[in-house]
Amino acid sequence: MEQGGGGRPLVEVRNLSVGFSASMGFFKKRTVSAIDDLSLAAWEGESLGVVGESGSGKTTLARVLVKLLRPHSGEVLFKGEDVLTQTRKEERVYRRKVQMVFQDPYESLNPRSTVWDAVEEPLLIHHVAGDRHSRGEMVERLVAMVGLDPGAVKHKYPHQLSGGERQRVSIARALAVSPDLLIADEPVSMLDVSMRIGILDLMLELKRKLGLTLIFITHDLGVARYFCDRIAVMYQGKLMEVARTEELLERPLHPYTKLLLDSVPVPGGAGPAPPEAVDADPRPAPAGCKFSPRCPYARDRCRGSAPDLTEVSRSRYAACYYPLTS
Amino acid sequence: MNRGYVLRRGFYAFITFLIVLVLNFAIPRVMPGSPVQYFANPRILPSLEAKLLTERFGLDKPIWTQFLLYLVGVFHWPPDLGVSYTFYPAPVWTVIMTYLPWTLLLVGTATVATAVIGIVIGILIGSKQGSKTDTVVTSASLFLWTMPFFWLGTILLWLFSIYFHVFPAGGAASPFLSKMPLLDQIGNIAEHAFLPGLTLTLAAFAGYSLMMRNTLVEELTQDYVTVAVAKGLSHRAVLFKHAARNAMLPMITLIGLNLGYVVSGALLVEVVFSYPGVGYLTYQAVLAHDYPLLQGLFFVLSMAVIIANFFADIIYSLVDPRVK
Amino acid sequence: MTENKRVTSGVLIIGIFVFMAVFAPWLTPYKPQVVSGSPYSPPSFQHWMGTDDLGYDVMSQVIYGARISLTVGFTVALAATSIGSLIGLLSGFYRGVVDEALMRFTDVILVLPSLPLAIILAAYLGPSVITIIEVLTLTSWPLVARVIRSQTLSLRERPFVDAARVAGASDARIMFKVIIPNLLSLIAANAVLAITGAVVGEAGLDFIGMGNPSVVSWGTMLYWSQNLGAVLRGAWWWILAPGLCIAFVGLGAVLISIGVENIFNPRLRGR
Amino acid sequence: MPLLELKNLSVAYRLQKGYLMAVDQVSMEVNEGEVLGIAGESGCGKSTVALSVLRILPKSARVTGAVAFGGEDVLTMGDERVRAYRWKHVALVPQGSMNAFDPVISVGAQIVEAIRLHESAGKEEAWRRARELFGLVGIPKERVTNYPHELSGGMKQRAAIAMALSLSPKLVILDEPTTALDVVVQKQILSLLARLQRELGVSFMFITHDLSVLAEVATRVAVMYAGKLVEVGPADVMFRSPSHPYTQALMRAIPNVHGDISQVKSILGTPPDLTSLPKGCRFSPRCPHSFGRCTVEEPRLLPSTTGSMAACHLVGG
Repeated sequence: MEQGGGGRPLVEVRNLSVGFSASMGFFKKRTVSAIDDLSLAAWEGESLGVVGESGSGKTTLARVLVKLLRPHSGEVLFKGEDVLTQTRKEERVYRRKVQMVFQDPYESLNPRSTVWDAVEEPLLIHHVAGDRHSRGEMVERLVAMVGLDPGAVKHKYPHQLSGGERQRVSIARALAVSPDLLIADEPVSMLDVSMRIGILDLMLELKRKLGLTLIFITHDLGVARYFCDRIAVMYQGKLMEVARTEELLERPLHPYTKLLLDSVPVPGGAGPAPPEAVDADPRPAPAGCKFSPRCPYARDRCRGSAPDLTEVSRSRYAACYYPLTS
Repeated sequence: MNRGYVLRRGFYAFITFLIVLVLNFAIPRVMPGSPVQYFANPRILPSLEAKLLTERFGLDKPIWTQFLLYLVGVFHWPPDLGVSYTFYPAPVWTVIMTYLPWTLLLVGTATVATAVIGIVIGILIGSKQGSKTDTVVTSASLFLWTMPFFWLGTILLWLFSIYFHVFPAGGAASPFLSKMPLLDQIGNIAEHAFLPGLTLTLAAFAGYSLMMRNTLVEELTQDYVTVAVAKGLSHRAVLFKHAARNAMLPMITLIGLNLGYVVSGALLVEVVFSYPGVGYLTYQAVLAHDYPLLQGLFFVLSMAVIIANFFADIIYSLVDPRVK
Repeated sequence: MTENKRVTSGVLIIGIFVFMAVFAPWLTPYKPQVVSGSPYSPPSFQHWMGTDDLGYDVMSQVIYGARISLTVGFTVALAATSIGSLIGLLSGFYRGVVDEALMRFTDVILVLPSLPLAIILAAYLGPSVITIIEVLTLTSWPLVARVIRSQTLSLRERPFVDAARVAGASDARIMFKVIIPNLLSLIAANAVLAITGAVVGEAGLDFIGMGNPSVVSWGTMLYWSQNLGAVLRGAWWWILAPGLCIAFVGLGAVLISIGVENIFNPRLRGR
Repeated sequence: MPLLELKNLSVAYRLQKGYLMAVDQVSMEVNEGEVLGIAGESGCGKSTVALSVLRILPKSARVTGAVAFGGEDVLTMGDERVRAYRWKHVALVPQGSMNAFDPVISVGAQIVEAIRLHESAGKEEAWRRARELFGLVGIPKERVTNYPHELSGGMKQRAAIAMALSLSPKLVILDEPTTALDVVVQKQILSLLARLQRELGVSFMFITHDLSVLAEVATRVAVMYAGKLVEVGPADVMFRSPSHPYTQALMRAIPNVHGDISQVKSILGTPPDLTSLPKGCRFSPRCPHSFGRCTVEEPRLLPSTTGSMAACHLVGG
């Protein structure tokens, strides 16, 4: 699908659906859909932001892309080739090409592995830099590349490092096997404010240097703005809007994007608060737009059927019958 | 109470029951030697009884037929678990049932006493974590916990019955029990059960108190405890109304799971005190190589534990609103 | 007590008993099963721990008895921990049907009263040390399996396991290079704790006559003292010595395992 | 007279060897009807300040200085008095209010518990008030009998606020009340707090690591760094023209959705280890303006030219 990118799509999902089965008492199971018929592409060399609240399915999407989770239906294409029907051998290659940085730096490094072990592990698994000596050099180079002093940290364990340092180690580890695609799942949300921009800057710099494509999962529109060329907004497993970052932030088309933007605290006091005291009802009308129960502009049509993602104006996509055009 | 949860637990209990059923059937048949050899009473005419047994259990028939006959026997009322040779010709079931009440009395009181004492001591040391009391009581509990309980029983027996003559040295009641007034009857039974019960309690309370202590220490760091203190509740109220109440929940499951151990402990303690429960019976069965009786004992005791565990699960679902 | 002090005192206690078992012939004043005094003599200079009904020296029996008790204790602990850890690891890692099947089975053995089960098995297999080892192993691995499974379940949900998977690690690598290193202290703690259970269990089986009564062990000493009415004759020394040894070995093991990992940690006992 | 006044408050935690100064000589006040925001990174001592106001610090803490509420010294109150003071005068919405409620008791019963502990209200009266409080914070009244796990994250947060308001206290301490929430729910909670403050005249002490949240609700803002108060002043001053280099750096470290982001810059280095603090100004190793005096002498809190108080050698001479 086009969705306003440029060049070739590096990775693409088509009609992706993912469900989890939730136990509903004895023997009864119910499928809760986490991603519902989603199509999205990341273009080579871009950084694509996926923004949404908890429960929007953004992390599920990331987990499908790194094959931690199998979708129920749909396709995942990497450089035009199907990812879901890979042989073991193809999967090994894929695992080199697609890497991920996780949200919680305190949990995503094995507490029993030193920095050295952590960075070396992917090299060992993928038989990169065969002999010990060249592997050692490579580990040192990677650790230095993410702004850490190899001599000082390589024999340290994660608990001896700060959150920011750990996240740098995770990045070094992800980049060890020179991937094409790096997926970052809220990489700075657990860090102190003063550390965040440092990590984002590092990732942007590495992206430029190494020609990476980035998919950046976040709930923070400000961070997405700082980091992303394009933003896809998700709500309850559906894409609501996809557009270039500045366009999306300046002139949101989808009421949900607008709600997100209005919710960002601004100095000097509150703009009109979003409808108070309505915690989102997790179960909207089964057929209608998922956002309709909370949407101030919803009409009967919205509750009756769900709109598809369509091109509203040039390279701007929204899934809404009544986009905010004016 | 959550119906789904109870049903699921009931289902698990049923599966456990089935496995016990199969185990009980399989053990004599997979062991070296023929089952007839085990089940026939060597004191009775072996050839005659062997013939009867072979007929009753179909021991010369295919394994499935044997299993079917076995099931028919078990689901019969009273269950047909074979004939004991120690008490020939009494059926195993009848023999066990005359001894079982004493064990239930012992295990029941010991379980309640262990839980109560364990939880109280757990709260005492858990709320004073790191203090001298904590260190001393914890160490003492650990030492009691690692003692062989039957040995502890022997020591208590020697001390209180032989040396000081405070308690009777054996049995479950005086021979003249039926001639006593009711109150004296109860007193007499309690007097006989006291030392074995004390032994079981001393040997087992530490498991609970140490678990309770650590659960409580963890609960005391939770946010809701901070809020309870901030609300102005006294130390006691915070401890008993909130922290201890939460810490007690895992105890229920633990008490259920531990029943198997308590029953095992009771068996040996009964031997020490010549207490006429199933433990004493087991001991006699072992000495006499009474295999049918041993099988029956294993079966009945397993059933009792499975049922008790199921009740522990139900109680848990009643007291914890979060049970799914 | 701090963790280190606990481990040190535990190791010291166990060490003394191991020393006793290994050097028994040099440490004992008499042969354990040779008449060396008059029957039922109380502790004296000749017999520090008195003599039994036949006039055998109790202290010599206690020292020799350590051999059987510790052999059974260590063997059972090793076997039960290995089986339990492996089953717990597989069950927790693969979840689903594998887990359900393994755990149902584990729960059955866990819930069943272990002694009656051990007794019927031992009754069929005949009294011997090997039987006791087999029977105790069979009844003690499930507890280890539960604890290890519960910890594996929570470990495999931790992001670093996902991170290893994304890095391309295979199931085997994740289990043995990522998860096991994080379980080592727990496995060690359980192995040591299993010694306590096994030593007490061995004594219990001996006591009820499931062992070989002609072999000298702490359990058979208690068996004979019970059967020959040591209590009624006031021969407290004959009863006291073997029991205290069992209790101290158990205490030593518990101290080590608490020091290594908090085995009373409520989080490990969840269902 | 300010409602709450902290004077040279210091809190030290006993460690295996020596002490850790979590809060070091902090003085600040909360006036009636205002929202004081306290911002800082993890480990800066902001939560410790909150706990010491209610005197619910762990036993290993050693407190010096003074905490005065309505002129009365909180630190020297007797046991009875301090229990009566808690919640009646100062209530708390704890960090991670997801766990603020006892999981096995219904939310309403926990509110009733607070009411009946301090006031001679009957059972029915207390329940009626609990339902009213639910209405006040925007939760359907019938959910008062729910257990905590039956409420969503946003609802639990509202219920925690309802419980804090149950005795109409003068001051409510909010410790990271929106951190675990999604932006939309966060916004709802923030506007709820603004409304409550307006309608009830209650004062808030709002503790957060996210300065941008304070922009919306705080009337005054205090910034802490490594146990020290580095700057405090009216919110508009703090957000428009912060004086302390740390406050400035914090402001620049947050990318916003509108306006200029070319100024967004990271702060170098990491906060110091409280057991081995740098000499002089604690921020000096990370400060772009640091000069000789900064590494020798600890700056005092002095009035700045913009109208705040700042602890920096570049401010106020």
